[in-house]
Amino acid sequence: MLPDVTVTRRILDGVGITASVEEVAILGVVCRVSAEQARTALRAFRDSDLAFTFMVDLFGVDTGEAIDVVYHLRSLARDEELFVKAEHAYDSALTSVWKVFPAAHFPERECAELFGLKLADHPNPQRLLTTDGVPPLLRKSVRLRGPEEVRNR
Amino acid sequence: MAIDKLTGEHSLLFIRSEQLFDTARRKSLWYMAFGIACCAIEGLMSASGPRFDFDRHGVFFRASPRQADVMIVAGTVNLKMAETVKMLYDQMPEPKWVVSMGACANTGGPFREYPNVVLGVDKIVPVDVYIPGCPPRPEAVQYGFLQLMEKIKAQTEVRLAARRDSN
Amino acid sequence: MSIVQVVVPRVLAALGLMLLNGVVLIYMLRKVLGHLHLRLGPMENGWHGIAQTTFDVLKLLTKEDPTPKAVDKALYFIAPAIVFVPSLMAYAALPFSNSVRIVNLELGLLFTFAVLSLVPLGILAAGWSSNNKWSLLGGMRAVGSQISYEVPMLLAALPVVMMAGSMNLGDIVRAQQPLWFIYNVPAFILFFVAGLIESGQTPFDLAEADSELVSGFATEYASMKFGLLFLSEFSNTFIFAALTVTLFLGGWGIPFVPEAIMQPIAPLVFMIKTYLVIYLLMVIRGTLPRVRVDQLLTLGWKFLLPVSIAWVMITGLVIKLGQTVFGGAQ
Amino acid sequence: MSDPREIGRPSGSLAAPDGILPAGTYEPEVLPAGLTRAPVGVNALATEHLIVNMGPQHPSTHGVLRVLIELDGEEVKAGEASVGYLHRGIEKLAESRRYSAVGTLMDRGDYISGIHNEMAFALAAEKLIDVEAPRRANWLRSLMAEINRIASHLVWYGPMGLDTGAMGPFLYAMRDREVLLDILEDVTGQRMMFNYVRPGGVLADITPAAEKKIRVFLETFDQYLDEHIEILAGNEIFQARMRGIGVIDRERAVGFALTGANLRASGLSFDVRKDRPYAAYSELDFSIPVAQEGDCFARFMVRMEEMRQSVRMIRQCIDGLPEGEFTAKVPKVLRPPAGEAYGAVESPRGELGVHLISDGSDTPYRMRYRPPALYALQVGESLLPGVLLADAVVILGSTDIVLGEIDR
Repeated sequence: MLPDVTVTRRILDGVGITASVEEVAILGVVCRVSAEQARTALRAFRDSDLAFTFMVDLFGVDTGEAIDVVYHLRSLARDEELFVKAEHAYDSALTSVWKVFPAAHFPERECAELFGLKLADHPNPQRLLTTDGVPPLLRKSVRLRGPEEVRNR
Repeated sequence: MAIDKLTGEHSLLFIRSEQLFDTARRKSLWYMAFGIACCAIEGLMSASGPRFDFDRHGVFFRASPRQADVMIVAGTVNLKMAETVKMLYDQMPEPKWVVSMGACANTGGPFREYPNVVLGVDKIVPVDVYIPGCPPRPEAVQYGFLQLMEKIKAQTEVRLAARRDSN
Repeated sequence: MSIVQVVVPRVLAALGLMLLNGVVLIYMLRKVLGHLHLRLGPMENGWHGIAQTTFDVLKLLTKEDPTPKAVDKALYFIAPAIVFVPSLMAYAALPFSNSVRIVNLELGLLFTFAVLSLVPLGILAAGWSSNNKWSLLGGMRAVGSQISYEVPMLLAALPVVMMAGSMNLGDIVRAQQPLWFIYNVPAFILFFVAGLIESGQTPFDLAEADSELVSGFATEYASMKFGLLFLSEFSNTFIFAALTVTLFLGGWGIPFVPEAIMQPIAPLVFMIKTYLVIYLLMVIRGTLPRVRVDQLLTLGWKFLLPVSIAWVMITGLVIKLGQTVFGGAQ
Repeated sequence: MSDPREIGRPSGSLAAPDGILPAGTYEPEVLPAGLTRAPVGVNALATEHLIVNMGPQHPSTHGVLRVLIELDGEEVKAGEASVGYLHRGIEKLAESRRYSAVGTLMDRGDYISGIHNEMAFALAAEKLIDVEAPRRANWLRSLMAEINRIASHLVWYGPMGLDTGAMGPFLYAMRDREVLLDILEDVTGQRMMFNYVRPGGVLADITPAAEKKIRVFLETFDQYLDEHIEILAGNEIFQARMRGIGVIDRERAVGFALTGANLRASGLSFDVRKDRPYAAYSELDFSIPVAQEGDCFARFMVRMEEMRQSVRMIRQCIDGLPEGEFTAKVPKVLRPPAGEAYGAVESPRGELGVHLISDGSDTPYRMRYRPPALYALQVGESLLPGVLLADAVVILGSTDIVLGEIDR
């Protein structure tokens, strides 16, 4: 289930990325890279011996200071899972990884739209779920409708 | 003037013929096959299935809005969908009715706090029958249709009352 | 004066028959499909829902008739008529019995085919003028399948003409006494398949494929214009079934029953047979999936056309051989 | 041509071999999305492409999917899916709901298979609060999940028939589905939105009436299932419509992160129930149907075979249901310690995961709902160029998408 932490770190070292790789309780192995290096790291993971060829999911998390984009990778050959987190500043660009993982196409659009990021290098950098003018809904700063507004609809 | 009295809006001839046509209308309510969310499974699919079989009442589906009499709004309407709902309503020929099915279509339901969700479909199109439930059972939808039929039937009384008022 | 006296009642009779047929057939379709699908079909309006279609027609009559902004107005208005009138005309030559018919045409079969081939013209007009892409696709499909199947259908009917030695539908029926032409099984199958496609029945109802083209060519039509399209579709079904009965199932006749007994009940026998064929069509409609458009065309051009030509030759050969060998004075 | 009834069978040569991994990675030069519009100012000889708008109101888009399709005659040149007509913020709303109330939102995500959605959330929450559901609860979960799986597959099977133009299967499927919904209603109290699987266990025990109904169902359904397969898969026209259409090879399946029956129809046998056992699946005896073809027909047969396996599991569950509590002792208001957890179940549409992030309060900090159908839709979209319009409908139908889940 869990990939070897040292092997994972060695793969990143191989492409010249120094990143923190640690085993988090409950979740598994989490690797933190910077936003610029995310694509290189993902490509390295995919082409490595660990063969993380399957991107289970891609989503964002608003941590309060920045947007963490989480790539959830799986190696079908070795049955291992890895989480790669890339920290993006608010309103910065999310570099597309669809060439590495074609599955990232829709989730990236969704993530960029709902967290207010810009899409870079994406074949179809449009909104996916909402119409123009809707604020980035999943950011913590966007509030839900209050009880008053709902009651006096 | 005389003609107007004979065939105008308050004439008995008009009211009685409309009564006949209202009978036809309420006995042949074709709904538009237009499901949005969960309610569509109950209100459109299960309802046309063998157990509930709305076809018994002459309630039948048409794929094109041009041939439909009733629009069942079955599900949450959000900002992106709202435009389509309005367009489909406009494409239906008169007389037409709207059944708002389920909590989401009535008020926004469990998703009412989300800013992207429209607080009830009645903000977009006029609604004739509201069916509560999340999702309403097919029986509830059937009851909603019976209520709609009652509502169409009651039109004659309304017209007769208007005739009395005008006299 | 006299021509009016002759023509008007006959046209009215055909119209009445067609409307009645349409109403009954729609009710029947809903009932048959309902029971086939473990349901009941219309039940509440009238005894077992028997008034259902009447209500439907009444409602359609009083619906608003919107004209979408971008349609080609002239064609949009005339298209339902172009569809409706040929299927009304096709009733003309149908022999309900030895004497009950609208006109006795020597080339009845040819006339029916010729008139029916006008229907797709109306469908194309409807599809084109609606200015709706689904309608256009539906109209195109209708014409495409029509062109592919007109010829095989005619060719499939030719063996019957050769066996009966006439194109008069009445003569064809009389020639089937005592043996129905259905013994010419390949011709029957070819005719039936081509006819299914001609009348746009399910597995071949590509022109108004519900799941692909919304309602096909009828998408933009509302109220009674839609009603006309709907009615003529059922009328075409009836005509196809009636042709099948006339050509292959002995028309109004029952084997070995003399003409004198048949005379009063012949129209009834004809109608019962026709409705049985329609019932078969409806069962097919409720069961089978739809073919794809390329499969339809392949079937038409690569299979039905050559086979029907071959079968015309074989039938002709057999008839000729029979005449030569037995020296029949046929 | 192999016998249609053999495809997807777990026995024989079609069973998943060990070397199941794709040879290379799927790395397209251009994503097959986005419309390459026909040149404007067309000359009279060039044909103009027709861009049709399939949906959001279209009989066969399975909800409110909108697909822009560029047609050259009947041939699809490009297709672009446009989703979001049902986006209603389940992920955002979960951040304001207590842990016990998120299940109601999850139900409405993939509305056809509520039990699975709840279970994914409950598994993630249980990992966070470090509670194990009792054995009986696990068995009940598996039982309900499999009943729900059949109900869900039937909702896919019926419209699959409608997509190809056959009306009958839809209504026959609805007949069987009503029986299943009766069982689910008896146990959970609702026909669709169950809120039955809670963190720590399940809401209620199975009732004697439901047990009786399940046994009646088990007696009849095997035969009905054979009929269901026969009426579509045994039909020449249906086979001609499905075979060789929409072939997803393994590389593409992995590249697009396909899961569930879609993945297994392409020859890869990943199944969360086997590979990451949850609930009672480690104790149940079942096999994973795998097909090698990867076309629409393989997907059809794999799903039909899955139903048969589900029937097997239901039989085992109802016979071997262990005694004991049906829920663990969990506090009314859950306050998991700060942390992250990922719980996944094999929903009828594939791997349905919930990534839960807690900050120690009584509501989740962030809940991510992994929608398997979103990934399936991407594959469906990538298969559109080059097929006929009628095939496009079939391809989208065969990937079994549910828009409530795609849009959330």
